[in-house]
Amino acid sequence: MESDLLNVTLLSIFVSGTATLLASLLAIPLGCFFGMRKFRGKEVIRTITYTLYGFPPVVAGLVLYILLSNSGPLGSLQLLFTPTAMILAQTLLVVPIVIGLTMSAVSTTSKDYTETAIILGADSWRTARTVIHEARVGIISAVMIGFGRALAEVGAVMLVGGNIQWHTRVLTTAIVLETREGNFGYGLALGAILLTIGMIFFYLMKRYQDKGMLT
Amino acid sequence: MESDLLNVTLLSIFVSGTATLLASLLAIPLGCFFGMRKFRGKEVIRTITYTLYGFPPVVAGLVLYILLSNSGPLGSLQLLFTPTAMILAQTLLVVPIVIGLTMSAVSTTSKDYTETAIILGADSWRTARTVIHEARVGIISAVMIGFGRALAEVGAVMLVGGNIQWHTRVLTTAIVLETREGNFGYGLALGAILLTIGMIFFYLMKRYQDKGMLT
Amino acid sequence: IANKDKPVSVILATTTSTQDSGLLDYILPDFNSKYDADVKVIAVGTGQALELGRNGDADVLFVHSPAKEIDFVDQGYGLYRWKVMYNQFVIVGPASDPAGINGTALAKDALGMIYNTGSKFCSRGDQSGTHTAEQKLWTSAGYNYTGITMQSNSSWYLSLGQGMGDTLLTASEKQAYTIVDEATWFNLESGLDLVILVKGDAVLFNQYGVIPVNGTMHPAINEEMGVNFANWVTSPETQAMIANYTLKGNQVFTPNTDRKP
Amino acid sequence: MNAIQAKGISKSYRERKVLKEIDLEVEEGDIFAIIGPSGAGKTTLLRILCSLQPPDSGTVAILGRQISFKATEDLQLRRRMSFISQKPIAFRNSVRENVAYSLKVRGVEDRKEMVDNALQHVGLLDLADNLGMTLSGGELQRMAFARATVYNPEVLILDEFTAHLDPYNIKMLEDALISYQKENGATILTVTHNMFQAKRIARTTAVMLDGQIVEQNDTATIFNNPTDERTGQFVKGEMIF
Amino acid sequence: MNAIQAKGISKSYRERKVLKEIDLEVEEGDIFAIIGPSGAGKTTLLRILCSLQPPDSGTVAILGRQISFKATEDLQLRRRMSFISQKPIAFRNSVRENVAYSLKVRGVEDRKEMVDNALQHVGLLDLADNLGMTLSGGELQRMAFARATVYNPEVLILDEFTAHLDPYNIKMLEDALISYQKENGATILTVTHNMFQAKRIARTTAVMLDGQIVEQNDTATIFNNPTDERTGQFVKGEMIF
Ligand SMILES: Nc1ncnc2c1ncn2[C@@H]1O[C@H](COP(=O)(O)OP(=O)(O)OP(=O)(O)O)[C@@H](O)[C@H]1O
Ligand SMILES: Nc1ncnc2c1ncn2[C@@H]1O[C@H](COP(=O)(O)OP(=O)(O)OP(=O)(O)O)[C@@H](O)[C@H]1O
Ligand SMILES: [Mg+2]
Ligand SMILES: [Mg+2]
Repeated sequence: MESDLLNVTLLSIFVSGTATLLASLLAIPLGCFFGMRKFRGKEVIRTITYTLYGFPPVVAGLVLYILLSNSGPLGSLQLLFTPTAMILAQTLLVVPIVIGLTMSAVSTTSKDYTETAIILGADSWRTARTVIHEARVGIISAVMIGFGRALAEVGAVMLVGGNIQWHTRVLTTAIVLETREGNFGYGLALGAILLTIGMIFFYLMKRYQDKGMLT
Repeated sequence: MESDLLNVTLLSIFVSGTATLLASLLAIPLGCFFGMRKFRGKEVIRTITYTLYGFPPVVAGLVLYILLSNSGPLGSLQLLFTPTAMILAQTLLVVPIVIGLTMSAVSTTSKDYTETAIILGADSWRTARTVIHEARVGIISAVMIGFGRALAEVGAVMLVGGNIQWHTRVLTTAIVLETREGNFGYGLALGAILLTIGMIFFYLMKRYQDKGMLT
Repeated sequence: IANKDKPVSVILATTTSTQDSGLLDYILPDFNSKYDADVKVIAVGTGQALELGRNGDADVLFVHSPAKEIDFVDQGYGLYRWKVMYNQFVIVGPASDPAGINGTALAKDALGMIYNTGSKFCSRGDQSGTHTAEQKLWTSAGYNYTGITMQSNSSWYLSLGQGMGDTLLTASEKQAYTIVDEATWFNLESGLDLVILVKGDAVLFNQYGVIPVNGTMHPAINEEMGVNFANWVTSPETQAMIANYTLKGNQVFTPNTDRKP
Repeated sequence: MNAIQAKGISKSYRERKVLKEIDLEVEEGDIFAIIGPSGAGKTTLLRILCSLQPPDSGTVAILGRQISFKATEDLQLRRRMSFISQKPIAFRNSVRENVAYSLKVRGVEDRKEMVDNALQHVGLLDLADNLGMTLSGGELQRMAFARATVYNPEVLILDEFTAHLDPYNIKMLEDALISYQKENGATILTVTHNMFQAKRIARTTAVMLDGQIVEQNDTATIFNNPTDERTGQFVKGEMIF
Repeated sequence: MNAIQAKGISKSYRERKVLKEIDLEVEEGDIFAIIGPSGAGKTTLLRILCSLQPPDSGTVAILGRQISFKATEDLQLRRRMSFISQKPIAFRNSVRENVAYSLKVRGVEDRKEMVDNALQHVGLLDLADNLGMTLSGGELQRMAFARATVYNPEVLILDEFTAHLDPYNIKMLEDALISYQKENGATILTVTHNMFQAKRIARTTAVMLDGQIVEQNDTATIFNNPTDERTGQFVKGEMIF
């Protein structure tokens, strides 16, 4: 049982961590781009992003299940009921959150920073880095919220992961299982582990948030 | 079945809407307070808030279940398996999100606004209103994200609501039910309704966000 | 883990009751070692399990909804369906027993008394094996089941759309009657404020079946292992293991395979 | 009675003493200028006098009442004074609403006329419906002046209130300030780096160097017969102007 | 060749024409001042010349090359010029890193000495390790000057670059500007509301009123013999200074 618990905990961290990382790599640049530029269709993108905040994990899971199922278009990849599928599902859920929050962090960061960077000769890339630097408190919050969402999420990973012991069981699906079996106490204990992971992650990110890192 | 669907949809809107409203009434003032003041323990509050982003709905539901159960301390209130319990559960989940995001919206809103309000003779209450006004884009985003989270949430309402047909069944719990029955298509259709609600809500909030409303 | 060839992975789609009762944890190690396999258990609703089979995402099904299982095989998705075991449904309710069903021999009579007294009743309401059995009982007692569920203002009949454990908890909180399989009952009994009131009626038997998924439906299906599983679970040795499995001192499942030797 | 009375004000950032035991007394009804080079600590001192930040040590009394440096407790006192920051900012509202803010906050109902009047005085009536954030640097300073004076504060504290203005507009604001003082008998404390301005408007002038007030006297005396050697050096800088 | 050549620049906000068909030519190596009252459109014009915002119509060529008003395309050109905004801002970094930024962006490796040198010239070496955001108003302007000149731009555009400074520091920056121009042969375009400053440093002066350049000439001529009536009126404002 103990090695099982360790396994489940590590898989939770791995899946949600990887999903948050992937989502951040994709969403932070996009969010900066959307936040910094004015272009037609920007409002549409904002609308979609915000709407997707309310994307129910179960539905995300269903969509992904249909895609990854052996009778679905991506069935040949054989990803269903693997951690990879779970990572994909959580990435899907975290991306809009990180895009949206990065967008608002960047667009409320005073335009003056962008202009100063441009005037001092920064190219687009460096300008973006500078704006990210100035908006970093907001962006890091975005990543934290994204990780929280990934870690707490259960509907999608249950569907595409299958909650298979030793393979795809994570803390949240284990909590569901324990609750179903009436082991409320054990369920709560797993919940406490989950919150502890969140807290450690938060603590690390906060240290990062407080010190400067790029320019 | 149609009247059933209408029932489920309206209950979803009612439960998540009320929860978001309650959470906002509680969390926006708190978030402003925490964001505007410097005090000891502020970092602790931030840590807790961020950690609670990753509070799994199942655990929230479980905690509330244990409290509201007939054998729990609040059993005499007879709230278990009622929409009220579901509203409570979602409020619990939305409050930290709205507090946290309001805090960061307010604390990244330039301190200059606070100081200008104070200098011009605003009392604490008016100063807060002014800062909220200036930070409204961020605060409204917080409310939108909170509503999205409430609407998409399933673990907690399933536990404390019980997914009772005609009484406590909402869109997300209906989706889970359909999925378990293998009715994937119907589940997706319900998901689409859910997203549409989110989109309409977002649209209304955005209009509010774009125009000034308080000072 | 020893550094031998990777065991063959087999996906078993089953209902939550087999997993939650602990039966699978008890019997599966034997299969894994005999066939050098790694059975991955996906515990879901019966409907979802059958759908996983249809989509070619599971190699073998182990569920308890006989009519739907037979359809599944008739439509060509499954090779065949063998009975594996059964357990009993029982009607449980509050010790105060407001409908006075305690000791009633026939389940349909008990339902009639519940209906007539307007006592609270919790239904799984999720088209699961248990729910299907319940619907049949209402019909056999002479009621129009759809009529019952479509009363939106009904406050006695509660259709939950939840798993067995959750339904039991709800019934306990609401002091309502419900129908439950013995496995789940033995597992959760101690935390509940309910007692068994009706048992032993033959219509309350809960039949589990095994279906290897038809490999021609989809290339990814491991038909051979599915067949192995069906053979193994219906073999005399495994049947004996099932009979030996107890939960808190009670035998839970009774093996009764119809496989022709 | 002194309208502003500060005693032993000190403030350090890290190791550096930015204000060193400053004593300051401004008589009621005076127009008092503080001049001094960039970084002397002028803005820091004004912010402390306005209760925007607490000093490390020292006390401040405005209109005879000690301030607590807690925003809520000083409310009544704050409502009798005003401050124009070196970098004024506009709320995300129209110019008119920005100026009306201080009246609204005090529950004044008939604001329209007072606001228009104040905007007229600083030549901004034409732009009253523009967003405050779109104002040019000089326009913003003029708006800040209107916003700070519209509610007739008894003590008015100004930090380089004409830095972004041209001669024509400087004259307009200086005239407005002087007549405001006359009409209301208000006390004015202004920081300026423009020594001609101090000469034109101030009755008393103090010279601040490196966190200390090194000399204080009638404006004429300061400029013509500085007694402190460092003042003399600094006032010489005037020549290049 | 003209270092700055603008033709027919117009810009409106809503109905209001803020810039009306402005033509401007600044010779290479000139120190050119634009003076004019608050709200005349000076800042708007400079921002357009720097490609920070596009005009409604008109063209701008810097150092003989047309600018596109798209940040990415104008990169090479932008790297040869610099701009000090009317409200400079500091990145959330030390003063030293703020000044080093423009060098870093250009891939210059040995920055330390150049940065320290630039800070020395504006009297900020002592504060090099402070956070840029904690600088006083005048210190920030000096930092902005150091940051804008450290990479030796060929065209330097300044918007009221000494507004928050005292005579001593004004002289320091003006001297630094003049010697910078001499050493680098750079072209300087400066907006100032301080007509004495235009007199002191500019070879050519243009007067801008209400979105138009009404007169442009040798600085001496502008101040002594204004030909345009409105210029005369505005230049009279000098008297109150
Ligand atoms: N938060 C801070 N941390 C460190 N140093 C600070 C901080 N705030 C102000 N200072 C320093 O304190 C000194 C005084 O600042 P202050 O703004 O009072 O100057 P000032 O006299 O108003 O100058 P100016 O005329 O340039 O506006 C400056 O050197 C400034 O760099
Ligand atoms: N976004 C905008 N919307 C509306 N009006 C604007 C906007 N930006 C600038 N203006 C107006 O355009 C006019 C010119 O502004 P600009 O900043 O160019 O003036 P300026 O000559 O630099 O004045 P100052 O000396 O006060 O800095 C001002 O009256 C200003 O209010
Ligand atoms: Mg200052
Ligand atoms: Mg300007």
